[in-house]
Amino acid sequence: MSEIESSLAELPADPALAAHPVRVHGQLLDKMPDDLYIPPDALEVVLEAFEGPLDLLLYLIRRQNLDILDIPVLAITKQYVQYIALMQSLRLELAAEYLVMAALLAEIKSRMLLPKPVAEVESGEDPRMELVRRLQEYERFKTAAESLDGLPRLGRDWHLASAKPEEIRLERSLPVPQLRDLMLALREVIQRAELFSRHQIAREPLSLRERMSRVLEHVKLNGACELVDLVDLAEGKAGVVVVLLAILELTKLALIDLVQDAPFAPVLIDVGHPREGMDADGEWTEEASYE
Amino acid sequence: MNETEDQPQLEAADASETQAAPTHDLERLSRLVEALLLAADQPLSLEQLVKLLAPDAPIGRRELRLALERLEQRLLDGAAELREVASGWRIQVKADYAEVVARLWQEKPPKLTRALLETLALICYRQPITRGEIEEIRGVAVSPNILKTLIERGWIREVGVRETPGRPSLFGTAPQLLDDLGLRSLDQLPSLPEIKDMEQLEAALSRLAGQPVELPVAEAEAEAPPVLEAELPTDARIH
Amino acid sequence: MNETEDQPQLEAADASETQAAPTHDLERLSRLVEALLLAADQPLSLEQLVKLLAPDAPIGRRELRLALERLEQRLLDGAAELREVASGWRIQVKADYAEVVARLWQEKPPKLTRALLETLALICYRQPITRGEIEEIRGVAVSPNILKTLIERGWIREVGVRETPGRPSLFGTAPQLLDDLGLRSLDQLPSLPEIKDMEQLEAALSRLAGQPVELPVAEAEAEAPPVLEAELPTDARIH
Repeated sequence: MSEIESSLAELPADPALAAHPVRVHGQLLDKMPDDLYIPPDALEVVLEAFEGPLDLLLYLIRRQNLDILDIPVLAITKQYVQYIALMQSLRLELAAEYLVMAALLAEIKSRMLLPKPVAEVESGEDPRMELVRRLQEYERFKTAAESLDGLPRLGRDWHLASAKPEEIRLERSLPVPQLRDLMLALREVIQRAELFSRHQIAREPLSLRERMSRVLEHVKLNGACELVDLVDLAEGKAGVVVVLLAILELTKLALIDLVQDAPFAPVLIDVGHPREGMDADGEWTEEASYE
Repeated sequence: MNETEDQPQLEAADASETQAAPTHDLERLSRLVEALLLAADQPLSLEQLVKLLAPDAPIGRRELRLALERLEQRLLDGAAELREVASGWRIQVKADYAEVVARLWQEKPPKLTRALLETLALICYRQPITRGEIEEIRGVAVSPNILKTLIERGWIREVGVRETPGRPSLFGTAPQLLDDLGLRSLDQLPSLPEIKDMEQLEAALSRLAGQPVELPVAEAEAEAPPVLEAELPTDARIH
Repeated sequence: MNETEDQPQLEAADASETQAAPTHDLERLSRLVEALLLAADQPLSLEQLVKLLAPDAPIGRRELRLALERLEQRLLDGAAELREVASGWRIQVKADYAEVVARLWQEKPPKLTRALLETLALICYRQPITRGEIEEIRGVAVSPNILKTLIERGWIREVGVRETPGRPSLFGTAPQLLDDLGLRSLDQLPSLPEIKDMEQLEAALSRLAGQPVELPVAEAEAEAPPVLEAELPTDARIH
C-alpha cells in the first residue's frame, strides 16, 4: 500500500458511513470495505478525479500493481460495484456510464462463474476481451494526454519575448491606380455613355488635351499672355504645334478668348467668356461641343 | 527576389558561395530579423521575413537562414532564444525563466483538465475524429465546452463532417497547437504508447479465466485489427 | 515565497553592500531581469523588479542597478536596447529598426473605387473638363470627395474655370499621375478605339507593361501586400 493510501485510510470513515447507510448486494455495510481506501466524504472529489468508468477501473487495477492483462476480474468487479453502490447511496450524481460499466462487469462475472455454452465459445465473443481492449486503448491515450501536458507550452513554460520600437510611425500606404483598372473603368463609362457614336475625339492626341489644361492654368495664374509665353522652345516645332492646337481647341470651347487690341498688335490669350451655344448651366449643348 | 526560392538547394548553395554575403551584412540582417521577431506578436515565416526585409535587404531564403543562425548564436548568451515552430520563427523567453516570468501575472495560467487533455490527445493522434468516437474510447461523454475551449484556443478545428446519419463533425488539430507546443510538425509529438500484442492478451485472458478459453485463432485475428492499426487514419476503421 | 516582499528597502540595500555579489551572480541577475522585461507588457519599476526577483535573488536596488547596467551592455550588440522611462525600465527595439518594424503593421492600401477610377479616366481623356461634364458622361453625380482625393494625391488639379454662370472649375491631370502610372506621357495610354475593343486593349496594356517603365519605389511598396494587417482597422477607404 502506498503512503497516500495508508494516510487516506486513516481518515475517519465510519461517521460518514453511519450518516449514510450503505447497502451492497442488499446487505448493510457496517464498515467500509478494507480495500476501499477512499473516505466517503471524499467520494465527490473522487468522482471528479476519475475520467469515467475506464479510468476508475484502470485505477483499481493499477492500485494493485497489476497489469491490465492480468485483471482479476472477480476482485475488480467487486471493488467497482462497491464504489458505485457507495456513490449511489450518497446520492452523488453518477454518470450513466458508470452504471453501464457495472452491468458489463456483472455480466462478465456471471459468465465466468457459469459453464460456458458451446455456442458462445464458438462465437468467440468474450466480453473480457472487449473490456481489456478498451482498457488498453484508453490507457494509451491517457498516457498520451499526460505526455502532451508534459510538453513545454507557450504561456506556461515559454513566454513570447517582445519589444516594440519606442515609436511606431505608421505610414498609410495609398493606393495607386493600375492602368488596367483605369482603362476598364473608362471602357465601361464610355460604353454607358455611348460616347463613340456621338463624338469624334479618338484621333485627338491626349497630350493635346493635357496641353489644353496647361494653357488654361497658365492663363488663370498669369492673366492674359502671348503665344510665346506658352511655348516651351525645348519642345521644338512639334511643341509649338501642340500649343497652337490647344489654343484653337480651347477657343472653340470658349474656354479662352483670343484678343487683339489693334491691328498687328500681339494676340493675347485670355480667359474665356460665355458665348452663344452654351446652356444655362454653363455647359455646351451636345451639338455645339465638338463640331 | 523570388528567383532563388525555387532553385534546387545545390544551385542556391553555389550561387551564394560565389557571391558570399559579407559578414557585416549578415550581422545587420540578423539584427533586422531580431527587431522584426521581437516586435511581431506571432511567429513570422521565412516568406514573411523575406517580404518585410525586401526594401532594406533584398535577400533569398538561404541568406535569411544564415542570418537566423547568426541570431540564434547571438541570443545564446541572454534570456531569450530563437525557436522555429509550425508557422515560422519567434523569439521566446527561455524556459529556464518561466518561473520568474510567471510572477508577472497575478493569476497562474489555468491547468488543463484531464478531460481536455485526453480529448486533445485523441484528436492529435486519431484525427480526423468525431466526438462520438472520442467518447467511445474515453468511455464517457465529452462536454461540448471542452471542444469549444479547444477550438477557441486555436488548437483544434472542425475539418469536415462524416457522411453518416447525423453528419457528425470531424475534428483535427489546428496550427496554433503546434506553435504553442513549440513544434514544427505533428511528427514531433511524442509517439503514442504501444500496446501489447494480441497473443499475449489471449494468453492473459486464458490465465485469468482460470481455464483455457478456446478462442478460434481466426476469431482472435478478426478482433485484432481495431487495436493494432491504431496508427492508420480512422476513416479506414469506421466505415 | 512572499516573506521577503515586505522587507524594508533599506535593510535589503545594506545587506547587498556588505556581501557584494560575485560577477556570475550579476550575470544571472541580468538575465532574470531581461526575461522579465522581455515578457512584460509594460515597463517595470525598480520596486517591481526587486519584488519579482525576491524568491530567486533577494537583492536590493543597488545590485539591481548593477544588473541593469550589465544588461544594457549585453544588449548593445543586438536590435533591442534597455531604456528607462517614467514608469520604469523596458526593453525596446532600437530606433534604427523602427522603420522595418513599422511594416508589420502597414495597412493594405484601400482599393480605389470604381467612381474614382471613372472620374480620373475621364479627366485623362477629356481634360480640361468640369464636374458637370463628368457627371453628364457618367450619368451619375460625382461626389466632391472624389475630386478632393484626386487633387490631394496630386493626380488632377484645377486648371481654370469655365466663364459661365456658376463659373465651374475645369480639371486637368497633374504630373504626379504620370509618375504613379509609370508613364512618360499621356499619349502612351491606349486610344479610345483601342479601349473599345477588348483585344486591342489587352494588346495595348501588355505593350505598356512590356516596356521598361521605371516604376517609382513608392508604387512597388504599395503593391506589396502587408504582412500583418490584422492589428489595424481597415475602415480607411478612399472615396
